[in-house]
Amino acid sequence: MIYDVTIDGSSYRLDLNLDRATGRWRCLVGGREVEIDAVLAQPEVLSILIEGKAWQIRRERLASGLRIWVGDHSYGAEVSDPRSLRNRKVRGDAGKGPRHLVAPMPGKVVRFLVGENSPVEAGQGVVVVEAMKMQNEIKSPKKGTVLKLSVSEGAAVIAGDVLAIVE
Amino acid sequence: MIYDVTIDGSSYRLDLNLDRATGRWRCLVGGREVEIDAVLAQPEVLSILIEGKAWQIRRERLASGLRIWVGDHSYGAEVSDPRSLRNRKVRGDAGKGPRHLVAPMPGKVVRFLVGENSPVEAGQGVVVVEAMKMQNEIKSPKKGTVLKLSVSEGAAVIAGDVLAIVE
Amino acid sequence: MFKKILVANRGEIAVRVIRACRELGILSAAVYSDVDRAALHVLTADEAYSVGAAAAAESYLNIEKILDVAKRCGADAIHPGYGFLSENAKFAQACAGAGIKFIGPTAASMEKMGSKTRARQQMEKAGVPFVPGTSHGLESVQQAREVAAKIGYPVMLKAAAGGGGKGMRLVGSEQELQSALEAAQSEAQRAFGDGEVYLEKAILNPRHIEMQVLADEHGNTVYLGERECSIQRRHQKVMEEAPSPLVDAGMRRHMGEVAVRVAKAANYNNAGTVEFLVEQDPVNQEKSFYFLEMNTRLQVEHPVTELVTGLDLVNLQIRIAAGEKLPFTQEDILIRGHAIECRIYAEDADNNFFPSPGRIEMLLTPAGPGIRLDSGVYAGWNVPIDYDPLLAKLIGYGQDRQQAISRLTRALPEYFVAGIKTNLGLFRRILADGDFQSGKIDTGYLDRLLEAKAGSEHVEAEKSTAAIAAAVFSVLDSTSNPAASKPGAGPAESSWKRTARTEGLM
Amino acid sequence: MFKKILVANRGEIAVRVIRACRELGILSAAVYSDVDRAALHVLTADEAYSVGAAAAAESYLNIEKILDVAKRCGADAIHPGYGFLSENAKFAQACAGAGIKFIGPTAASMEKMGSKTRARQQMEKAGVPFVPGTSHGLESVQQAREVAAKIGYPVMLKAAAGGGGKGMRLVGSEQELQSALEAAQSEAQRAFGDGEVYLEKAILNPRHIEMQVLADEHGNTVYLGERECSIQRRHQKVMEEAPSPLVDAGMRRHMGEVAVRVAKAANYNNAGTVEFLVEQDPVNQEKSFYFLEMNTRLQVEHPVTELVTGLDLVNLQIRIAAGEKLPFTQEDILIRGHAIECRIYAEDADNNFFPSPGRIEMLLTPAGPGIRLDSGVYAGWNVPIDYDPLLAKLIGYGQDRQQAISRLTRALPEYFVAGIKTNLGLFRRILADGDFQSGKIDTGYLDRLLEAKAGSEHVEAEKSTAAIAAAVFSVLDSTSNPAASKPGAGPAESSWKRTARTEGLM
Repeated sequence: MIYDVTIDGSSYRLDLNLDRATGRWRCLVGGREVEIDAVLAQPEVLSILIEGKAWQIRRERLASGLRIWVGDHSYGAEVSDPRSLRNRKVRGDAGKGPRHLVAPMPGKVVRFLVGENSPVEAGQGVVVVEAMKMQNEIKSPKKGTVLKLSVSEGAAVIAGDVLAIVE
Repeated sequence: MIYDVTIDGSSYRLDLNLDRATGRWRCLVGGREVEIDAVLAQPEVLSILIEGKAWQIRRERLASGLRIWVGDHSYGAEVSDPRSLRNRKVRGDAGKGPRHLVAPMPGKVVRFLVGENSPVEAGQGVVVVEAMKMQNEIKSPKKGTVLKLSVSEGAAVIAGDVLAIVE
Repeated sequence: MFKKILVANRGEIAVRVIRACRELGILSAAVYSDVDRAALHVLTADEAYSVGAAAAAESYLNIEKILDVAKRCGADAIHPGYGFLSENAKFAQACAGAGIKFIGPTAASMEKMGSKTRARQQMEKAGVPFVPGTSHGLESVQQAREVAAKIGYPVMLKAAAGGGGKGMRLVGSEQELQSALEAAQSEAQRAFGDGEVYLEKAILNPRHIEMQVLADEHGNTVYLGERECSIQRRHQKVMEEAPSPLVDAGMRRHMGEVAVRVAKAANYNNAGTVEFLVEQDPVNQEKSFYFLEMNTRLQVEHPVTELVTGLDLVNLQIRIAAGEKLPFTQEDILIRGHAIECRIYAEDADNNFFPSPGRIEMLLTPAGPGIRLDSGVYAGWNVPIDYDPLLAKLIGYGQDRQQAISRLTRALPEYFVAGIKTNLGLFRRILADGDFQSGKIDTGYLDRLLEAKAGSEHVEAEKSTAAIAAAVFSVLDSTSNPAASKPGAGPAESSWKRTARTEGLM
Repeated sequence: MFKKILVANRGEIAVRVIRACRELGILSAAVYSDVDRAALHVLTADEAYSVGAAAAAESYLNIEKILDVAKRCGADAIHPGYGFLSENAKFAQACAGAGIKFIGPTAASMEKMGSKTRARQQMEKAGVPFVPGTSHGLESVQQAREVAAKIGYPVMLKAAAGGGGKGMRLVGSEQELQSALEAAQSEAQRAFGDGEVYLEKAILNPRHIEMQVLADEHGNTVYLGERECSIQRRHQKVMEEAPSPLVDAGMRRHMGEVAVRVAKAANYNNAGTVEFLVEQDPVNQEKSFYFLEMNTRLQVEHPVTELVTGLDLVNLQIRIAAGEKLPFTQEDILIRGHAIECRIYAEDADNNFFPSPGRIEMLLTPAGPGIRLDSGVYAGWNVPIDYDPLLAKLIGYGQDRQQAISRLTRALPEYFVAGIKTNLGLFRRILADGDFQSGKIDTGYLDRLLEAKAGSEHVEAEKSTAAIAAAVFSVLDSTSNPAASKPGAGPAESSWKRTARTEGLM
């Protein structure tokens, strides 16, 4: 079975098969055979031996996608099976077009630092959201103009709510 | 909803209702109203407040039945809803009739300490099972005669296997 | 001894206090707000009572409600933890009025130390060194100009009632002084309802070192050694250690004696901390320390002192409040080994340290030699947005500083929190940093480290391993009976796997 | 320093050694048998290699296979842990032959101490007190009778190669001597392949107290204080503490000096333990101690010594084996506080202590001040039937013995193991026992405690609480969306709930 895996932007093509009778794995990475053995220790915790090296791998599922933890390092991962019909998401090219400023966590909108139709620099604070006793400045991702403030001051927001649009 | 609960031999009749809209409980124990509040903290861990007292209760499911843990004490529990059609198990009256000696854990039968048709005292060792580097004597639950040795020396057994029958 | 202590706090410190009560055979009563019904401190206490809505002002800061619960449940003492009501003199007064022992100093001592200018006046009398400047609120721009000219720029304007960097301004020259003073005064007025601002010499990137003191109600006061707290971000401590790499035995004794003098000047009893700014002359390496303020409560970072002294500060707080004498004298206190604390926050260290509340989907915790974990959370707990983001404190102890560092470095990869972001990765970076390892830290250290580009720690071997693992997980997901007959194999299928399949992710 | 250490063991001690390696920056290689593929030590190590079938003789005791792995993976040292090959002189010899450093004493020292009679001969020469009796194997019943008559009954027959109570007989009078001697000899022959039996005065219910020593390869030997190990069942230690409630500073120094003499007599290096029997005269309270044997390896109970000395024994073992000098002298070693260890076994304390292997369905672990947990298991792990039943060690540290006891008493209810039985409940009973609390313990203590009827600890309030809880669980089970919108609510439905419903349990 072929898997195309992307780890923090690097692509790997794997041919991976498990013989369920013996528990043996067969693994080719980019066509090269790699000796592996793997068992699930806990539901999201894998013990994997790769040519003698022992790794304890943990998988985290977030709304934003999979993260694979190797010790205390984590990597964004995408796994796709080429036979699958599902198309991979095409990433928008950052920097062009209107951009949405979204709340990175639930909280309360304390105040806006710029008004509608004002010019902003890349990295300039646009809105302050309070959560966990901290005031957090949400900054503009680009130089441009604030097209719209989408919520009002004092409003409670949840993660992902659009706060403003910068063009 | 009425529940009949047995805890280590003591019986309790409870009338228990959860208002799912408000999360409020109503609880009568033996007809007396008891103020409780309960939430599940983890799948088998309950936080329950009973008239101010806070309890962290854990439930363990074993082949032999439910155990309810209150701190580091545990209690055997049976819960039945009287409307249920299922009959409760009738407990055999201990001490009478032939009794099965069963392996309390998986292991290897090392040797028998008495032969078939030999007399045994209550508490006398009948068979030795080795597990986890320890030799464990399985004792006769009653005075009587060994009717049958059900396995042979050297055999591997699993928990619950009948080792011998004492009449 | 007390029969029942109400713990007027939440999170890890409430759990810490409840454990201390249990070890003393004292019943503990927790309080909880609406979003904290299933919090760990509620699960751990002997009793638990609701005190209202999520907003702290309506629950954990509500003096009336908390005292009402204390009276109803028959508590004979209240432990305030840190934060919330712990430094509120009115609360201490109200407890006394209700005949309930407040575990901490008297309201009078708290008031003496509550205003920075009043504290400076006390220290002036007691002959304690503090940063040169005024000990009274500034009355005019003119007065500010005169003082600043005398002590020399840069100077710092500070709110008397201050804390957390509010009402604080660094002034580099006389031109900036007037507008800075006006801004500081109005910010202080808004934040604390008190516009009093004073001026002191600015010490740039000093070390922040504090001295733990303990005083019983019979006139005995001792110091338990210092803590180095220079690793801060936005005036918030991130990592603390004991002893300080800078402080030798002579300096420790000197600072300790000054701290005891400070405590005595305030008629202090129970546990308290005297904070100092320390600067080291870059040329002759001479060290000077200045009184900064006194914290009239238990500190977040008290465990590092506990590990190097072998004492239990919360236990001692309770015994002191019950009228016991200190069970030791200054000579009995011995610092052995080294301890470092990491404050584990629910925040996204890779994204502006934004807070990261939410449900903890999975939790693996470190253990073993030299590792202590004081945690306030568990797997399945939903970290609320309403309170500060401290999840737990991971403390490493070793025979010396190097061993404490290597034990934490060993323990960090054992620690795993899924579902929300934490700052765990930040500690790996600090512990591996050369300046940190050689003890070259000051209050500007962490900002400098964060500005520096993080080295790419993502080695190729780990990335290809992650790729293989991601695919292996997929293979096992698609097996109805994963790794069947394998030892340690997980349960059949988790609910999110079903969901994932439905959503076409597999 | 070594680059890679092979850890020739499993379970908690393998994890302990792997952690020590990581803290020293040394790579660790684990070995595992077929049933241990998913064991915690495999999950923790840097590398892992299969060594064969479950039976220890085919894997963990197989010298050839283990040396083969060590050579293949390029390990330059082997740590044997305790048990398995740790006291096997042939293995130590084979390591030396292969050019791989064995972390422990030399084969020659092990052999000197491996036979109890040979050890007694050494001790005789070194002037070390040991229990009166023979230092050579008994040659005839006649000889046994003469010696026994001289030292007085009761006497103890012991196998020279003995351990674990095998080949051991208590003889109360001359009439019993001949048959006991014959039985002991044949049992020793069967168990150890060596029928040599010697005779010594029987000390009934003595205390078992041992002294930790450390010796480097440069002639420096120190003692690190004693451990009290009198709480035993079937000659197996259950609970240990440091220091011993019986031993004062003078006795500690005396025993320590004797232990150092023992170690020097055996040209000992690395960590070792000298075991003593201690008896106290019931009339004049005078204490006598006798050399019993020397354990030429790390002990299970080493953490209690680590906690009271602040040292890391495994770290020091590795550094000594690498040729380093001891980084301290006897005068630097300081005992502070008190530590008690509970050995958590997979056994059914309510049912004859039968072993209880199987899958751990859920695991909650204790933490917080003064608590150390050295564990070899995790939730989901299937404890195999093939090895000893030690799951973990829970160690409590306190300022004094009373605080260590109260911290363990506090921690035990935080510890929860579902799916298999453990002896956790036994420790609650011991810690609450008056004799234990006042330090009145000897090797007969635990049997006496277990014979006494356990008080009914099941109070009525707990039973009715359990009843309500059981019903609440049932209500929540029957909800497709349990406690919806409640904070901290668990996931929708676990697989066993589905199963339970199918089976009509709800």
